[in-house]
Amino acid sequence: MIALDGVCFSYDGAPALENATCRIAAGESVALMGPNGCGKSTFLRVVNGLAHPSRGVYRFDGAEITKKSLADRAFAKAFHQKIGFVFQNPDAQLFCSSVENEIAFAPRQMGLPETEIARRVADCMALMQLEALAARPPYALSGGEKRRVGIACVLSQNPAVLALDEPFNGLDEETAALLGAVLRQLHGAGKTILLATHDRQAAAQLCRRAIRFGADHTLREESL
Amino acid sequence: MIALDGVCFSYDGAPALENATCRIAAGESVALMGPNGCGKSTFLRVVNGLAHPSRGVYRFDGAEITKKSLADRAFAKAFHQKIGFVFQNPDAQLFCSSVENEIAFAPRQMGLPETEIARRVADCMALMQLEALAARPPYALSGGEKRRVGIACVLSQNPAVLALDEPFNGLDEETAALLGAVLRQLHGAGKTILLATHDRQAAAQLCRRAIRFGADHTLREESL
Amino acid sequence: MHIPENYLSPATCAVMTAAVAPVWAVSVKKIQKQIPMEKLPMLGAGAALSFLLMMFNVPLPGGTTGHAVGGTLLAILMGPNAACVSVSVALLLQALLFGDGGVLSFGANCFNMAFVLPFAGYAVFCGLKKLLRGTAGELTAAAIGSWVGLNAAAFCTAIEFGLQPLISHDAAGLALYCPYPLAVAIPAMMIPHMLAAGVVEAALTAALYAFLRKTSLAAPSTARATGGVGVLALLGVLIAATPLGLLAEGTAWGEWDAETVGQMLGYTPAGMEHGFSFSALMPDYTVAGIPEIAGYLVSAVCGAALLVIVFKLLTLRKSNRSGSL
Amino acid sequence: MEAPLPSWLAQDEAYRPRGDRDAYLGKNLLSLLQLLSRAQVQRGREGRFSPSADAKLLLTLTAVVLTALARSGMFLWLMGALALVRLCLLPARQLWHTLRPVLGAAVFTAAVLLPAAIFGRWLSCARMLARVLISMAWVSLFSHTTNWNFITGSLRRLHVPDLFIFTLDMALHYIVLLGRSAAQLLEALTLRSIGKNTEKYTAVSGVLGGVYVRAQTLSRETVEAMLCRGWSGDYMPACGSGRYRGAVYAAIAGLVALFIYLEGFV
Ligand SMILES: Nc1ncnc2c1ncn2[C@@H]1O[C@H](COP(=O)(O)OP(=O)(O)OP(=O)(O)O)[C@@H](O)[C@H]1O
Ligand SMILES: Nc1ncnc2c1ncn2[C@@H]1O[C@H](COP(=O)(O)OP(=O)(O)OP(=O)(O)O)[C@@H](O)[C@H]1O
Ligand SMILES: [Mg+2]
Ligand SMILES: [Mg+2]
Repeated sequence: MIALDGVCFSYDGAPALENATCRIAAGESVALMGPNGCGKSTFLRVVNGLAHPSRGVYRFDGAEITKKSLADRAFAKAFHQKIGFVFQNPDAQLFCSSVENEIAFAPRQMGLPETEIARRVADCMALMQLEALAARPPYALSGGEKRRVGIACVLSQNPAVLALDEPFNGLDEETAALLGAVLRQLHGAGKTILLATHDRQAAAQLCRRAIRFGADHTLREESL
Repeated sequence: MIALDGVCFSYDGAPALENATCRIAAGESVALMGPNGCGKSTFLRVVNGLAHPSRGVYRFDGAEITKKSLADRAFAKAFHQKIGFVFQNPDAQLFCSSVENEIAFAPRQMGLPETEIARRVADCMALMQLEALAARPPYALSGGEKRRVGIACVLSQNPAVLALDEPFNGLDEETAALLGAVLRQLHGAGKTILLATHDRQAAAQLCRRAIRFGADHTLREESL
Repeated sequence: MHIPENYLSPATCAVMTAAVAPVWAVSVKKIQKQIPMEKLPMLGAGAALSFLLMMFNVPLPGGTTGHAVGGTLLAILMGPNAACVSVSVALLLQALLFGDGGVLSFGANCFNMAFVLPFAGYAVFCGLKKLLRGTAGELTAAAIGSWVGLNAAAFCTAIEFGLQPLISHDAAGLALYCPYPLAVAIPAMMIPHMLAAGVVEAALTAALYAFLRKTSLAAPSTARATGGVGVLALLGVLIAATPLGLLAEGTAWGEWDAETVGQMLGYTPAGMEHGFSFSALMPDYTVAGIPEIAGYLVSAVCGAALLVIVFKLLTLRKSNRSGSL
Repeated sequence: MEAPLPSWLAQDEAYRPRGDRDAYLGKNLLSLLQLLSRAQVQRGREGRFSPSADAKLLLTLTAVVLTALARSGMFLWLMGALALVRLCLLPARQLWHTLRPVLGAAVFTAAVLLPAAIFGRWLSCARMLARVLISMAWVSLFSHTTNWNFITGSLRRLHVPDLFIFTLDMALHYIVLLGRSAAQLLEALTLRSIGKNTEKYTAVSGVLGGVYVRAQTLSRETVEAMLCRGWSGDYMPACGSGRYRGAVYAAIAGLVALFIYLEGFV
């Protein structure tokens, strides 16, 4: 499903990914681990088509993802629907005027009928325990609440691949356990999961396989 | 040192703290715990004089902290020097043009001699392993690197009270262990530590006492 | 230069809205063709910028406010079509959210500030840029362009105000809307705009443009090739046609003679003789056969409601208001 | 593995701030930031029985148009009375927020009209003032009792092009964003301004640059977040609910009928 071949990426000359080669099959659940600044977030940005490799090739479902291929709106829309991204900083991810609208954004862009949108919004709010916050503007929430909204609005899109950048950060214990259970169920239902995290325990519970990033921005396989 | 009496606070009518009463003595180390949205960050904002109670009184070292008392610039400066705040979202905390300047900001404000400033900057960068990033602009860092800079630039101010809002979030295991060690040493050196966290283990290692916030924004004591 | 509610007659508002509607349509079409998808949110950022600039406003004598708009800057950065949409949206926000500028006069405000201003400013900028070479030349062109743009908009506003006493007044010759004639409105609007607001706009435009150029964020405008003659011609025709439209609406043809104008300018104190009494405020109390009772009833309701409001506001003062941020 | 703390960090800080006045530029920068941080878009609060936003918008537009057209004092009084009655049903705090722009506009208009009034046109001036007050009150009532989420939806129902609605939504987003990042910066700055700043001008320019860079980053991230969630240039805003639309249309019809009657058209 996801295939990187010798991908390099650097921010203004500072390398963040070096010669990354890996394969992730559909339905797999993979942890991304490594010290701060090793390139996990950058890897997820490349996988989501937000950053494009300066060298090497990234293929998603066999189609190469480049700036040019994403300029085709229909293709870009289909690609982004298939892969959902929970940002490391939830503040950066939320832009609608209320939690409800935020969660409804993706299904609305997909052109679903209003009843289906309402159903998905209600389900996702229930999953992330957001019912009480439905009408609140996302910027006026506590850190953990923002994180929950960020996760809910990706779930409502029902993507085939979930790219989660440290999703447990800032969640209270109960919600973290809940999210773990949801992710396990999603994995059971055949979704592909990419989980960047520093929490070895959470990674081991959810994933069979880990990609470990070194401080030199290279990556190698590891089993958990 | 820190004394709250019946403090209430609400954001635009939505309560975030209800009738909070507590005492924290100098040299204590206290964990703030509770579910998302219970008011931990708000508590720390009140303690740092960023939010003022709508009802109740907050005293720091015997002096009442109100909008009016902080209008006295000399008093405000002394107060802010004594208490250092690591924000929940490190993005919101950093505003200088390089990591080095960011860390040097507080000692420079205090009018320390240049050699002392250089020493403090070097020490803090070593503590948080930031040497390699000294010249980088803080907004072009990874999430965990930003967090480390946020902590380092509060340490360089050498405050008597450290108010840390989920400081372990986003740190890799090694750095988290290092931060834990530093905090324990600081506690040993007589600093007061307020630690908001969801990590029961880290709280138990660092603190004797916890203040537990309920979902109804009230608080009660708990021993760890 | 936001025109508030009820300074312009409804007919004027309708004409101005009709004049600006095709501009919107054309702008939207062009934007969808010219601006790539991932740049579209910049329109919102432009609207936010313009909105913030317009918050810093000072009241001017002559019935309006003076402030920078930033329309020319937006036109230089994103093209005049995008600037038109951005400033229109900023004006809508102001009208609906802050009551700054009327809802009815929204069309007129857009005509002045979202159409005349960016297009005129952009045209001057483009013309001057060819003459003045180099970075300094470009900044000068931006400054002069924005000054001209703002003053062109202020001039349109002044004309719209000044025509009001001519085209709408009641049987007694009393103006129903803005009471100041052209001879008062034009200097009252133009002097502060030429000396103050225009200079602020020019300085802001040049400073921001220089900053953006330095950080190489000012991408060359996407709409360069398409502007030019057609837009200018449209502008000219619309400006020429607007007063005609106002006049052609029929009420004022007869009075459009030197005598009436002179009379208006002279401010013959015709209203004086009515004397000062409260009932004169609603002189046609019983028009169309409404019994006087109804009038008193309505007044009673108003009085009672006012009392409730004052009481509520007093309770507000007592309860503390410091809780929220 | 525990390295000892640096000696200065193990000691208490003996620091006494000296008196210090901020440089002119610094002060102005702070007040600018404060202004920006207050640029939060107010969000109207919907009552429990609030009708759908597009109907309310139409009602408000009708009221404003009729107020502008009315020549009979009676109709103006009526519109004023309706606005006052609605106003006094609001809770005190919301009432104050709603009234503030109206009072501001009244003072401004009165000042502008003063010369004309002195020249003997006080009657027409009074009438204009009344019109301004009444229509301002209606508009202010609308904006303070309508949730902004629903306004974009109602504009969509009124066939405003999506590009406008999108720009409006983005503008609201950016205003909040800019205000919030200014507020956060201000907080960070006050917390860490603990003494005399020797390099005021570099600090000031750094902070200004900081605001700019942050706004830039945040807007880039917004676009990325939208792209990731399936946005592809065409925008699908939310539609508001269709509650009580019939009742509001009836009210509109009633107003128009009253207008026709009072203005003597029948
Ligand atoms: N800027 C704001 N505007 C309005 N309400 C807010 C704002 N910030 C927080 N709140 C609300 O205040 C309450 C307390 O928030 P606070 O940030 O203190 O929670 P917290 O305990 O820090 O939670 P978390 O563990 O998620 O960080 C929550 O209900 C939250 O929704
Ligand atoms: N916007 C940026 N501009 C320049 N360099 C950046 C930027 N973002 C990240 N970097 C650099 O790229 C490298 C990889 O960053 P990345 O965010 O991918 O790390 P990460 O593995 O996600 O770390 P963390 O665990 O701290 O989140 C780091 O060295 C970082 O300093
Ligand atoms: Mg990361
Ligand atoms: Mg918090």
